[in-house]
Amino acid sequence: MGVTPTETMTVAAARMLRNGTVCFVGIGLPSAAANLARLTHAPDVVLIYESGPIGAKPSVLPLSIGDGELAVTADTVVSTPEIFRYWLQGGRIDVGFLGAAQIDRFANINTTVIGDYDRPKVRLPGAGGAPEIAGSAGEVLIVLKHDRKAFVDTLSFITSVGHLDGGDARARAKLPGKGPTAVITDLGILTPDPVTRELTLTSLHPGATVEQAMAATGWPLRVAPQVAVTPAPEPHELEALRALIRRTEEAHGKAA
Amino acid sequence: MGVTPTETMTVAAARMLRNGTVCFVGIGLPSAAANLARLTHAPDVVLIYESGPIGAKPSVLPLSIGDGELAVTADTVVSTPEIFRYWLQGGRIDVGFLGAAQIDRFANINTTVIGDYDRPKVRLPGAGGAPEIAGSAGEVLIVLKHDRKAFVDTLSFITSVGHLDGGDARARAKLPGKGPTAVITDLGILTPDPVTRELTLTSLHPGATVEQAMAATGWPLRVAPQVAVTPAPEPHELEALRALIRRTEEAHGKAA
Amino acid sequence: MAEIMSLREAIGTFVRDGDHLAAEGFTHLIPFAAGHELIRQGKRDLTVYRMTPDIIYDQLIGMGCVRKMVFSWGGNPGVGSLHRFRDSIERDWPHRIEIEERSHADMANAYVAGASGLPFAILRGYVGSDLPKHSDRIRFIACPFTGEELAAVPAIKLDVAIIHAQQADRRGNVLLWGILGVQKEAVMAASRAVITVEEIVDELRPAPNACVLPRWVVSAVCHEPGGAFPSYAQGYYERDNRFYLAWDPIARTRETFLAWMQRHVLDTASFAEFRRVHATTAREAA
Amino acid sequence: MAEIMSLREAIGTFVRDGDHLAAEGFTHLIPFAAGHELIRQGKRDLTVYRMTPDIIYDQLIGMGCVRKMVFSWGGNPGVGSLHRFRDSIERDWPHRIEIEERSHADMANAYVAGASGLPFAILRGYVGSDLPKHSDRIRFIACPFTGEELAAVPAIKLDVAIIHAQQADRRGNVLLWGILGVQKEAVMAASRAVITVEEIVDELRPAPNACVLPRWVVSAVCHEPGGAFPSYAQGYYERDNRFYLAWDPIARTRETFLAWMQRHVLDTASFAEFRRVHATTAREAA
Repeated sequence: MGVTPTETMTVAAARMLRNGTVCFVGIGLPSAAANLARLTHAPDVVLIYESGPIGAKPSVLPLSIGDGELAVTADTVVSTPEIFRYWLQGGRIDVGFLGAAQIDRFANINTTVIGDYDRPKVRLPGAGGAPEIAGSAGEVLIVLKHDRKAFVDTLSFITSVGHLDGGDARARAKLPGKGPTAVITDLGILTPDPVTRELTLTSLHPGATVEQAMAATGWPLRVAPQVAVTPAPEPHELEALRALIRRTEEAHGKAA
Repeated sequence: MGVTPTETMTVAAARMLRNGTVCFVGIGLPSAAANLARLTHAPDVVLIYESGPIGAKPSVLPLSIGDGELAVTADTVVSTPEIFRYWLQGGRIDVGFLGAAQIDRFANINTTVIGDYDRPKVRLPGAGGAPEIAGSAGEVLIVLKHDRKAFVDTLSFITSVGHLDGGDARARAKLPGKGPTAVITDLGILTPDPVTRELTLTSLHPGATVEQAMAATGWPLRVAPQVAVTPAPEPHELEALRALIRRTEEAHGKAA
Repeated sequence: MAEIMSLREAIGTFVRDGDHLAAEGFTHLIPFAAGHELIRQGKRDLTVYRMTPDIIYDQLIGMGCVRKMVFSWGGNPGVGSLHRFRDSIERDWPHRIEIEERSHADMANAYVAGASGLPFAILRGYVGSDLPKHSDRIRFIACPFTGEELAAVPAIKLDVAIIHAQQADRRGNVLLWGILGVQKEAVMAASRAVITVEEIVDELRPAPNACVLPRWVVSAVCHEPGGAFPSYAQGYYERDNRFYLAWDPIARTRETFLAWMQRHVLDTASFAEFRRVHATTAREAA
Repeated sequence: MAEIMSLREAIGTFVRDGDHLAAEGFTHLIPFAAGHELIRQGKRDLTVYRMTPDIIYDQLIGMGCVRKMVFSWGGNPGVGSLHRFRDSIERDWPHRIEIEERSHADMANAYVAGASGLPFAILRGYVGSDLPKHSDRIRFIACPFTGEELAAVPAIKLDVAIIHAQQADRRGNVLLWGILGVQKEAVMAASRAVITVEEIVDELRPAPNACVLPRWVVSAVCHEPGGAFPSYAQGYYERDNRFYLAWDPIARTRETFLAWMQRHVLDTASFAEFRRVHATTAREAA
């Protein structure tokens, strides 16, 4: 069975988490990647969900941010205000792991509306925990599929802050965290330029091309002089991921 | 066995609590009175201690504000910040039941210093929960022994607010609660005048005289035109109080 | 002081048209039974609060109960959009609800401020976000000690909070555990509280430091076993993920939505009856 | 990340002269063993925080460890004054400590603000009290929405928090229950946390929503059974009220105090040894 781009993306994202990292996990792709990390190279990664579980160790992926599986496998469950106050704002989170509907070249995130705010073309779910995760987590990883609908030149709405308009804008805004340090897609990995903070293609997944990545990006994508090739998923990583997805589908039904 | 003034005071204070009242209880005399109320006419009085117990039902009086007996008999135990935030400041307390080292004619309380703040003659324990109990509880009851050291013309220090300088001063200061509605001593009961808010002797315990009360008060004590006589402790009240004290002494040793 | 009564009576007594209302729940313990009863009783002009409005809020919006919604994330968790919410915002059906949009951290802090009797909350948030541009209720103030600028948001103060919990005792004391979300804060921020429970027991046996809501902060306790369906109640039943998936096509069109609501909610007298009808229609659909 | 080590090593490693330190406890779980170790190691110039400083703080003050104390109620609970505290304030012995005096509500909120990474807290408090006249750290600010004046106080930010808990597991995760006071907030407001525990177990079995401090917010876990003596540890032992009563005459004079400290703390190498010596001297005194 061939490796799908989504699998490569998930494995690449999982690898970004070091063992022992305290990670504030968004639902969906981030949750899949964070749990894969926990089940492979980072058994002591600490997963915190905004619904309250601290140190969740789900054996199947949650379909929602507050699944019972998160509560019963956690070290403890605190209230949602405590999560945002003592743990996130309190500076205890190493990595915020987010998805996004859209991002721009400075990794600012839109999850609010497409089109005019008061009369939107598409009404998205909204901010959730992301604005403060993006501000206060030590650093932020973003995982989303690479296409022109998602990678846009100008966001209709900035829900959650990335690097603002680049350079030292974050530091000037006195944001506590470092902001996005990588965007992992199904084509490759983008990292902010150390000076301009513009997202730069620094790694391509096996089989993907620079042209594909540029075509899937709604602005002229910067490409690093030396683009690495993401090491292909190892058999044990794939096995762990597929077993996780299989368990999840058995528990929730196909659409999870 | 004769009734002691302290017993009469405790019984009189206990009677002030209606069944079902939610009472924020200070340690010492207030705690004795509040628990006597619970063990006699007010079985559903709710006792809250600043250490965290909500609905404590101790069978012996606590020696400290955080005795284990309070925790194991409570409906639940919350953190101390929650007590002050959600329960007291949140407006859930009907009656704050306080002791005092000193009070003045407007029932302002001193528990901080006697003499100069920076070079005190006597350093008292300090504010504890009282300033905000005095401000935010629906009303305040104060229980303390009646003597000239305690009932002083001018306080060295106002720790916790009573009726300030009287009249509508509390309302003008926008304090949420009604403030002290009674001061129960071992001689009688003082209540604030409805207009001036100056403490007025409105009830004398059996055997006590107006002259005694005036002599024990450090300002010219106002006396109501008709001073009631506090109904003497009923046998069942005395029995409950003495049993409570006996159980407490057995548990803690004499000095409790 | 809590009275144990039917859900119909509780909603009739304690929820009024125009109320500021939160039916809170963070995936866990979502008060679906109470939400249906609001719809059955035709409550109107509600200002509804919720961090994570989901299907039950979609139903309230689609049935015209809502004037305004204050929220931070509106979706069908793990599935997609709230179609009735979008239809209201995007195409004014059945009317355009007003929205006040916040972040989770903001709402969580605003509930805490409401529970704490404070008029506002402070948080380090919103920097770089466009959300403050669309609200005059997100302001910035300076720390009086350090000068640091912080976001200030008004407290959430509710007329009525509605939650679902696992247990109450016969006097109306309530116990919940597992994922607690902001339910305690919502109850403490409200003048009235209606709580549906899985079970009424002779005696609660809370663990030390458990989340107990004493009966004197509760207005009504209603015995509604399964009342959080299709969400879950830890220790009682699991989330029915199929329901969330099945809701998507139902809510997509006005016609399928209205037909479903008529058959399942308006034509049923109780949540128990809804569950029976739903069991039948779900079998037919399968 | 928590390491399990001896109390001597933990205090040596994680407490520095001049630190801002809280050894918190609200009657329950007061970290006496750790307090003695601070004295044995001769820590100096500490700014100590505690809502309810009691005997162990009296000992720290009398032994000259304290530069400044931030507190809201200082006494020997159920007994009377802290004589060493009063001797310092009233008669400059062994030196005059600086004090910053607050109310419980203030300190509780200030700990919460510290735990929450905020520079200050707001509360409705202090109106009519003289306390704000003696502090430039109690200020008043206006609500940006209602104009209401509220007290603002700086957050408590600690270099090190010291608490006692019932249990830790072998990886250093900590569990406590019963009266929690502000212990969790103190740990979360601190850069470092030293936690003594009654017991180290293979596996914690916390109730849902129990107070657990994960090992990655803890610096050191020290196995000190009885380490809260003479206070209590729910589920392990009761408060020794006789000790609190007996302390009063000991602390009344400088001579009896110094002799007691020499014999019981400076001349003992550990809390276990202190307990043995104390058992003997208490028997002699009786």
